[in-house]
Amino acid sequence: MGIDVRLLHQPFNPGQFVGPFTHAHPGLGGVCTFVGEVRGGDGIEALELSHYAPLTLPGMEGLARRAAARFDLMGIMILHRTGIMLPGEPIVCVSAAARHRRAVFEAVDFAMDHLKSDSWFWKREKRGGVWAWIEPRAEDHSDLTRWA
Amino acid sequence: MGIDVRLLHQPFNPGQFVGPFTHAHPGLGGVCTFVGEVRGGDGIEALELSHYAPLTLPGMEGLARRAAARFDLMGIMILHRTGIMLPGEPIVCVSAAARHRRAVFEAVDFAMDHLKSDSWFWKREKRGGVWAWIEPRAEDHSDLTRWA
Amino acid sequence: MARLVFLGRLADLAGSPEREVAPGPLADVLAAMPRDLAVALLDERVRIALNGALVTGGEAVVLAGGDELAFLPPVSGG
Amino acid sequence: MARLVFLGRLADLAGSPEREVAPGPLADVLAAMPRDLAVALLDERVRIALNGALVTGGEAVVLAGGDELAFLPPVSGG
Repeated sequence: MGIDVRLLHQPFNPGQFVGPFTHAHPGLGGVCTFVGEVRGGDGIEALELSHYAPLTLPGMEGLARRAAARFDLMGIMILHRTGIMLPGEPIVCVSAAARHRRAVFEAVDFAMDHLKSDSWFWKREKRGGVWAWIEPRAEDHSDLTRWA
Repeated sequence: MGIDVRLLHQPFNPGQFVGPFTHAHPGLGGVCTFVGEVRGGDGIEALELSHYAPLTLPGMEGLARRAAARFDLMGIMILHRTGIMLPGEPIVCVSAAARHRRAVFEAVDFAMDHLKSDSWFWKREKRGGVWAWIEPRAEDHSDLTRWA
Repeated sequence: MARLVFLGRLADLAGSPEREVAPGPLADVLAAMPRDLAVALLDERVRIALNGALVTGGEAVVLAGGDELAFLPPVSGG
Repeated sequence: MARLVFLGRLADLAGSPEREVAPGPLADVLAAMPRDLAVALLDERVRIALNGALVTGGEAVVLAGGDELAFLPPVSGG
């Protein structure tokens, strides 16, 4: 089982990580990858994600291990940006590899639901030159009940 | 709405298609990509997919349009190999882009279930130097009832 | 001439993926073939496409010059 | 000295993401702060981590030299 979890502090190209991740798991049947980007529109000029290193990375590693065990994966990769990002930049990239395809869809969906609602990140958005903190969304919490 | 559907007759690198597909949809929130590869193990030496051009490509295009409409996508890409493939080579790559992540997971899952069971491909496997045709699997058909 | 196209295992059975035949009723074309191939082509699970369009009751097709008739066994999927 | 770390909106309220303080009971440290900041830090939704481990009943913490105490408001997620 390969677990690869990273916090990235600079813009990244998901393909540069997904290719090697895929090749690291010979014998796989399928790989599912989700890439989330900073959405444009709504006047958003920038997004900033802060983290607390002693908790954020161990939290992501624990999530990766839970997903790997629950969905019988060959490997899982979770990459997450921190810092200031512009619309169109990738924020998050999750890839799962397994012999069968149902497992990889579910594992990535599971990891994204937990990353979005249950990980140690604080987010603020800049609109019209003004930064504002983002509150947790009720929708994120209801997403988690899908996996209870 | 961008629909990009191709039959590929040579080995391909999914990343070379997914990058441009992603960049073609500014404003997206997320991209989900599934890549299926020829599974190794079980003594498989090669896999051959035949198609019937007048039906296979139009069938894939119809599937892409149905998925795009059903899941409110910004874009969908379906790439499918034909010909002889070796273990580890990509067979299929499906990417969907949308403003929200739930839609992209469901669209790619939907497209894969239909490609696996309801598309105009005939498949045979080579083991110990002998080719054998693959019959439709009951599991593929039960997958389709998820979307009925 | 018209052309028959055999997909999947039917190509093995026919010995090649396609075959040129004289135009005329499909029944006559099949009658001139080995019996095991004709039986396989008329299997109820084999679908038939005439010039790229699926047809039902394919046995009644009359092939014209330049027609392409494809025999499609159950797909094994992508 | 000990260090306090303020995450999210608490960093704005505190005027900086971290602050050096003299060791001692957290209650004393908070008592020396502006009242609105102290109230925000003790909000029941704010979690507290001492040297990277979440603690409950953080108000009773006594800071030793070199300790890092982080105040974690509700996360907004990834």
